Amino acid sequence: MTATFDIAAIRAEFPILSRRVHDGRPLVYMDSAATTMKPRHVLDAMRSFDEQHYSNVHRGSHTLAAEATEMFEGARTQVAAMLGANADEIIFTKGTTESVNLVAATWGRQHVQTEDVILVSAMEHHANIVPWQMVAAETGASVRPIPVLEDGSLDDASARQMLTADIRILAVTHVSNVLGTVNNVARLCAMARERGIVTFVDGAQAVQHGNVNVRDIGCDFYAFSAHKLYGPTGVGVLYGRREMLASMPPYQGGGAMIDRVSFAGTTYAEPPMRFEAGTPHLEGAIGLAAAIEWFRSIDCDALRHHEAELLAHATEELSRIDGMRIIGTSPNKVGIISFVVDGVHASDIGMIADRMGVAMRVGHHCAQPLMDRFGVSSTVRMSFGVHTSHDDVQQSVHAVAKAVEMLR
Amino acid sequence: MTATFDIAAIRAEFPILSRRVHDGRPLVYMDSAATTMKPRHVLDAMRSFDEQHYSNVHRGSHTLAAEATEMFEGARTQVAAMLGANADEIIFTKGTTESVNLVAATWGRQHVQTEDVILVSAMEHHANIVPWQMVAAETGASVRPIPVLEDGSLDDASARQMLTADIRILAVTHVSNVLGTVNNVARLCAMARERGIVTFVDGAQAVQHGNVNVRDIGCDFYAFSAHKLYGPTGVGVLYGRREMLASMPPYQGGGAMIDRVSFAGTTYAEPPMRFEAGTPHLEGAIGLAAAIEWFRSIDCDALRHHEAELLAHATEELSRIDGMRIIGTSPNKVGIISFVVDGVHASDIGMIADRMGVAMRVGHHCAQPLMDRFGVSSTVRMSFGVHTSHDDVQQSVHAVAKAVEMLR
Amino acid sequence: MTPAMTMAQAANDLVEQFEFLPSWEDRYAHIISFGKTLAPYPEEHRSETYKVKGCQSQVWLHPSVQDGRIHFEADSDASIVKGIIAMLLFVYNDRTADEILGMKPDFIERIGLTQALSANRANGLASMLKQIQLYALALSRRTA
Amino acid sequence: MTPAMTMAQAANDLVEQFEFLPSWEDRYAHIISFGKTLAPYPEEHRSETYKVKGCQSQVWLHPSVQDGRIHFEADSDASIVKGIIAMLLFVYNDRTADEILGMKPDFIERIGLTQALSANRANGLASMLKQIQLYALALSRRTA
Ligand SMILES: Cc1ncc(COP(=O)(O)O)c(C=O)c1O
Ligand SMILES: Cc1ncc(COP(=O)(O)O)c(C=O)c1O
Repeated sequence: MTATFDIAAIRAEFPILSRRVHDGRPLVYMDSAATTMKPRHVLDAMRSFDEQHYSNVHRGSHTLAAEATEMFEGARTQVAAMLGANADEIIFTKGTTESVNLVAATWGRQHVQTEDVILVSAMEHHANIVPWQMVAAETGASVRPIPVLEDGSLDDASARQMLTADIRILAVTHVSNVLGTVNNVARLCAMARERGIVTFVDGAQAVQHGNVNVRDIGCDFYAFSAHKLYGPTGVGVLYGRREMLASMPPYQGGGAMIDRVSFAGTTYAEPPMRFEAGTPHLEGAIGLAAAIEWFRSIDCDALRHHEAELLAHATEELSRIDGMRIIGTSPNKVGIISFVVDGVHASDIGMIADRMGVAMRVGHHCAQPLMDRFGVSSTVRMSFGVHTSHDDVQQSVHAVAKAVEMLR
Repeated sequence: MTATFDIAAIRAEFPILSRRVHDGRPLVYMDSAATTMKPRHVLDAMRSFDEQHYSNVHRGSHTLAAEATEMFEGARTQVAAMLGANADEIIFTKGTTESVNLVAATWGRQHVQTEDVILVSAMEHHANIVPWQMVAAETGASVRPIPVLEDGSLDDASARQMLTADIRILAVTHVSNVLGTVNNVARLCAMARERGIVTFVDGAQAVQHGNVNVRDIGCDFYAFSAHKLYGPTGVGVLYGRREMLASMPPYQGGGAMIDRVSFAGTTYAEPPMRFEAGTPHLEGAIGLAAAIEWFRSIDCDALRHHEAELLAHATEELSRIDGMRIIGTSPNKVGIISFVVDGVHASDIGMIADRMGVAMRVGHHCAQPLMDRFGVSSTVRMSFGVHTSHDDVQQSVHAVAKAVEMLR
Repeated sequence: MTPAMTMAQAANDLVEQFEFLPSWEDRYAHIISFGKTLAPYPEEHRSETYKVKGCQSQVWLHPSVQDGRIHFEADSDASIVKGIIAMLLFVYNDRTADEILGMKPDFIERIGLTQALSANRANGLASMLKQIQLYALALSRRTA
Repeated sequence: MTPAMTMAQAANDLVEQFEFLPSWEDRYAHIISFGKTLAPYPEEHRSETYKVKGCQSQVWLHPSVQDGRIHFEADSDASIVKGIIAMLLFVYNDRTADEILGMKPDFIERIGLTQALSANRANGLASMLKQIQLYALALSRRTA
């Protein structure tokens, strides 16, 4: 694995791309924003862990327990290195959703008070809205969204105005899962920090598009899911700045997160263990580490360049379709294209494209407030992965055009 | 896979049993109570899911999304069938620990009040203590343990006395992870029900030893982890009686658990979805379904018989060692043996046994109150899996004897 | 209004219609055109009450009893889904509750619908069928 | 008290001692007997403050400075772990902070300790070494 970008070679690493769907058509997978496929390197790493080194971790006195612990903690170090953080600032969670919930239920319930405002954006995924609404409902705070401009970029002027002293935390997405917009989270976090506001960045859609460094961003918390970075489901990450984690109460109670348990009183372990109750998702952490290792072997600049080309290609071709409305045309966006077509239901396009072998996602993409903002109930979403080729784009656009033709 | 019990054939299904440790010694894995190894059937099922049908689930309009959804919901049906429950009573969690936390944080925070008592037992795993202590700390309730008798069985007389009107919930383990004791949870739940007390049963150590039926037990909640039933880590189950789940508020917020999200107000989905925020652990659910399928192919009576023989064999041989004290000698116990040896530290035994290829666990086993009860700080624990042979027992006992000899 | 064909006949008829359409494009076009045969859906029934849950697009299904037979009106904002519900009603509409509950819906597979529209959770075929059967069950209980 | 050997010499000496012990039983026995050479641990230091975290058994390590050198007293309730800490002290005891911080602990691997005692997280070897280095670091800062 050397740092190159050879699309044919990359495709060959994904067993599922050999999958055929209707009438033997090869799968055109354009749904990487929902979840990414696993390269053989990741599948093999998990399998070999299970076949050679599997055991429960921590406090084990036998060889496999030591090996598994070393691999598991090695995965934590790997994640820390990827994010530019320290290993003890990395908490393994179930995924981005749990990462947000963890912060909302611990830091949030500890610090958010009546009259406080939790500032999010109008382009958030439900995962970065609902947990804050829950803590707001409990504490009497409110959740307020920064508006989104017509081209799908964040309204910076409003953001600046809205970052006032009654804001307790700014929770904003790094990249929108619908619009593809890349937010300037470093600038937002700097503004927030100046005003003493804590920051949470949802990186679920950011990590698979290149380098992320939490020190450069300057956030207090950062979250992502392994299954959107070519790793397995059921495991994700919460980065928390050391000082933040140190002062937070535990989230879930159970084994591994304790110092000492008795019916007279229980004391808790230091971070990150304090936040990892129970047997962790071991294969998940190993798989994530393998995914990071694999992803880092890809030339990041070349990938970004390739993705920009695909995006331009797809945008141009789709725009030729009569009645096409692309939602999200920010100059700074990743390979995600949401669209609707006048007079044609998104679900019809999705079904006909599927029949032609093209897998796109249709729906509200867990971003109903954003759908409301753009006056639609759902969109078709085409999203690229590292394995996406120009031929994939061609076939997808063709499928959309054909669907529109059949449906009008 | 037909229902038989052929130990050699079973062993051949576990790739990790070919693993060799120090000086090429074959691994003798006696730590199945910590986590179980995965048979090839489970590994293959997960791999083929990843290579053939992988996709994110729910609301997907393409073929893979439909296949993955069908397999994921099929896994839920499989779990329900195994427990004698309905599919909509099955919630996928991260594991037993999260299952307890979910109930404590939703039902618990909704119903537990000052002066209330949460009744547990003195043999609980920390996972079934700490979440209750956390809800007690918040509400002003207290957590009270039913005592354990000298032989490691639950003090039934005390249990009967303690089940009074101020008890809000009885949370008790089905099988002790230290003592091996099988509690008569059906009787306890019947007593609780008569007094209108809600019941939670921790089944983490029960499911791998034979049939469990939640209707026969008559509990309101039942929890277990896939990784102790020959399935993967990061996934577990919470069974909740339909009426209980229907009235419970959500736990974590995010995608999939909502009905409709807006900044004006959010409404939630019905159970089980209400309790499954975010992308679920898909490979985990598929792996668990495969594990259940595989486990059910084993003749359950034959397994129980085999396990009882191993237990008798090991107990008899260990007892010959001078200074041996087995903790947990209830007549009704599974294949778990905890012990200490006079004048020899448990950790020393564990290390020397490891050097001889025998993997046992040493420590407090996340049951410090139970350690306190028996006046020890840790024990050596030997626990059997479906693949455990009399030869494994022989080698383990030999390793313990040798360790004691070297250490005295 | 009693239908001219029995349910079985209607189902067979449907299967035959599709047998003559070898290409998937023609089959999909036929499904879509089926949707266009639906009578206009009464606006007063376009409410949450009559929405079928579990479909990606919006589907409304309104039952009424006429001479002991269940009459359904239906609509969807998506063309293929509207076609599917129309095909279901082609077989299920204006039948007695007993007929509906006694019908094995294997014609769906015989049409090749489940394969053709593989993402059946998304198009909500199962949900629509279940809703038709639930209404039939409720109405049969009411009359029983 | 200045040790007779340099740290490097002590480490080499240790490696040599183990080279003559080909069977694992002998090596373990040697480790255990090492533990018996430790001076009795002062009861007043048997407190939480001096406990080394991250070991399965209890390990106490108490530092003091004598003539610019760091003197450690140590104990464990488990024999093998006690042997390990004794071996570490054989190399590390009564050294200056600079010596301690400058020492590459590769002798542990040369002894074959990491393999022999593979479950090194459980026996806390890494934690003990880290604690020794932390004390040295703290004391070197105090004198600087
Ligand atoms: C009795 C019991 N309860 C709960 C647990 C916690 O399970 P998990 O770590 O999978 O959440 C365990 C396993 O360690 C256990 O043995
Ligand atoms: C921007 C964003 N945030 C959060 C999530 C939730 O991630 P998960 O479902 O893995 O918890 C997603 C993925 O769906 C997402 O795209």
